Amino acid sequence: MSMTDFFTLLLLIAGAFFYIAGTVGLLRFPDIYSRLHALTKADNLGLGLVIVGLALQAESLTVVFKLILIWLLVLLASASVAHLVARSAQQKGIKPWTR
Amino acid sequence: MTLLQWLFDGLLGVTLIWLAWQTLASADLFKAIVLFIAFGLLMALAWVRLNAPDIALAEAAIGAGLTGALLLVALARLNAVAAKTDNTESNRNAKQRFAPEDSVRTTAAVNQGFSNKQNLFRYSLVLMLSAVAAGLAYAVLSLPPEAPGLSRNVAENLYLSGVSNPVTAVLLNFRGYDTLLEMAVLLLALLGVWSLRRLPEQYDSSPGPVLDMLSRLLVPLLLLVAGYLLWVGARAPGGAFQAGSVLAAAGVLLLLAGWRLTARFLGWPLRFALIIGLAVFVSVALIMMLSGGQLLQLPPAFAGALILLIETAATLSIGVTLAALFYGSRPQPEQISARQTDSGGENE
Amino acid sequence: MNNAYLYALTGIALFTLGLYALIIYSHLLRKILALNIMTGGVFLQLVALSTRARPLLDAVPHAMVITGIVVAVSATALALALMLRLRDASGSAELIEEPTE
Amino acid sequence: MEKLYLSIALLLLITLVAGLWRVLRGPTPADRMLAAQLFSTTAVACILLLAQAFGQASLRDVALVFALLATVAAVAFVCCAWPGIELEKNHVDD
Repeated sequence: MSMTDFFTLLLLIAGAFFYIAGTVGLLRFPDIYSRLHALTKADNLGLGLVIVGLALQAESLTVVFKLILIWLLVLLASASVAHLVARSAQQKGIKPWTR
Repeated sequence: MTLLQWLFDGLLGVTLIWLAWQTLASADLFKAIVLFIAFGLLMALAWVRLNAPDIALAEAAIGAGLTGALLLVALARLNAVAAKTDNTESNRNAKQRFAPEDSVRTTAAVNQGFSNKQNLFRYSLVLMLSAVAAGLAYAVLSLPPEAPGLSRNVAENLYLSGVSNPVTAVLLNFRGYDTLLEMAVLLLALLGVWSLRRLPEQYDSSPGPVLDMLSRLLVPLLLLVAGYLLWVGARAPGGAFQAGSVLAAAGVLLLLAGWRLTARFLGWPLRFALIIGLAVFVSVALIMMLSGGQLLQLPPAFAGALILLIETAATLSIGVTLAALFYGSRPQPEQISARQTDSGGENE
Repeated sequence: MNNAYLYALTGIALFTLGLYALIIYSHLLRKILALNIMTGGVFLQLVALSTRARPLLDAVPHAMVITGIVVAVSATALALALMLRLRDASGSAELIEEPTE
Repeated sequence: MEKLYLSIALLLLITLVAGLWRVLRGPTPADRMLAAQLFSTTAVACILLLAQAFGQASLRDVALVFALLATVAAVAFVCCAWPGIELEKNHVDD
């Protein structure tokens, strides 16, 4: 196994870990606002790590650019959707969870 | 390797069936629609696993995006009408017919009254459908393991088609009839929707700065990707349908963000965009027939260029038609329609 | 590639489930969802069985399914519009059986 | 390496299926929609891994379309579907 393969392995496993963390957050967090963290933080970090891991294996620079473009698009999409959902949830009168 | 593939496919298949069951059995319609969106997403994964990237592209654009948006808006309209007509004529009529309960409880009452008959019906239905499923499964499993299908014919004649992606070759050259009639079906569906009475508009009038920004950022990208898919369709997965659905997604996003077409574009420009795909397709077919060939027969020398021409027009028409279908009723000058025609035009 | 049979059987299950729901439920939105799931099952079946054509990819079923997906979405849009119109006209989006007695 | 890609893809599919529980459970419509939005992020990673595992470059276009269209249903939800839906009283999970 070459050095690049090893780094890919590490990055993919780290990415999968963040995906699992995001899903656990989605399942375990108490209200909509805290569940948004799972969408905006954990999963996008997971996707970013997976994409860096795959970019190491990419055959050309174009593929690297395409992968990065995909990541940026997902970041944009989930950040905006998280904001929109949180905003309308607040307008709808859902109170944030307090202990 | 193979074990992993089996696990992946098995999990995907079981989840698809389970999701379908949950979608159909859930009491809450909104939940059913969200589950259906997830179902579309997993279908796209299944197409990826079945080595059908062309279909995966179409499903990703339509199944996971457009159908979900369509269903959500329809549900919102249904609920809005329910809230509005609570004390009006139509509901009173309904109440008279099913007095004294409302329609939902009436169903329950009917169900109770006929419970024995109903149960018998249900059981016999389950029995019959199990027989159908078992018969189908038997038929599938007893098929010969290898079937050449038409793949050899397609591969042998691919060089005549002007493109190197076999799916595009089939869609626009070998079986052009299907695509031609399919464009006509799209237009017919739109005519059907337009001939119904206008529905009240159901969009939030204040989309807010983030949605506005999002539409400004995403729509140019969507147009770019639509153009890319159209161009790449000649030799790799992509083509008019995929590009058209991405274009339609751009239109839907603009509609949702509150963009409307000015009256200037509502007359001929909108109709032109709707009809151009079919018109170009039919005129190319007729010209080929008049110049000595058969209907829809493309000469190999110009086939590539003609396919690109037809596909460009078809992309525009499919995109605008799907966006108009999403909008629902026929756009009126004083209020409505997509900024589709002018934004879609940039794609060419 | 026996996985093709797995997807084909999934397609049959989806078709049957959709057909069952189409007959049983009275709400039209559910019927539309059921029809969409049925079409999904049919498409899955068609493509899964076409992957038996080794080593070449059989492009004809793929093209048919792409056409079918676009037709299905336009039919869904028309059906939803008709459902809303029916709701306006009759006050209910359900098909209610009149008691026969 | 294919084994690695496939096993990570399988793992992601498992997290996706686990996330379905949130769609079923709710309790607010926003929770369900959010979970569906999360699925598309997972599906993008899954498709990219499969693209690498089977060496099919065209699958990256599928991931690109997924990433672009992930927003449409969610935006439709925020703009129109959300106002029409009755909010359940109990929106906090214990």
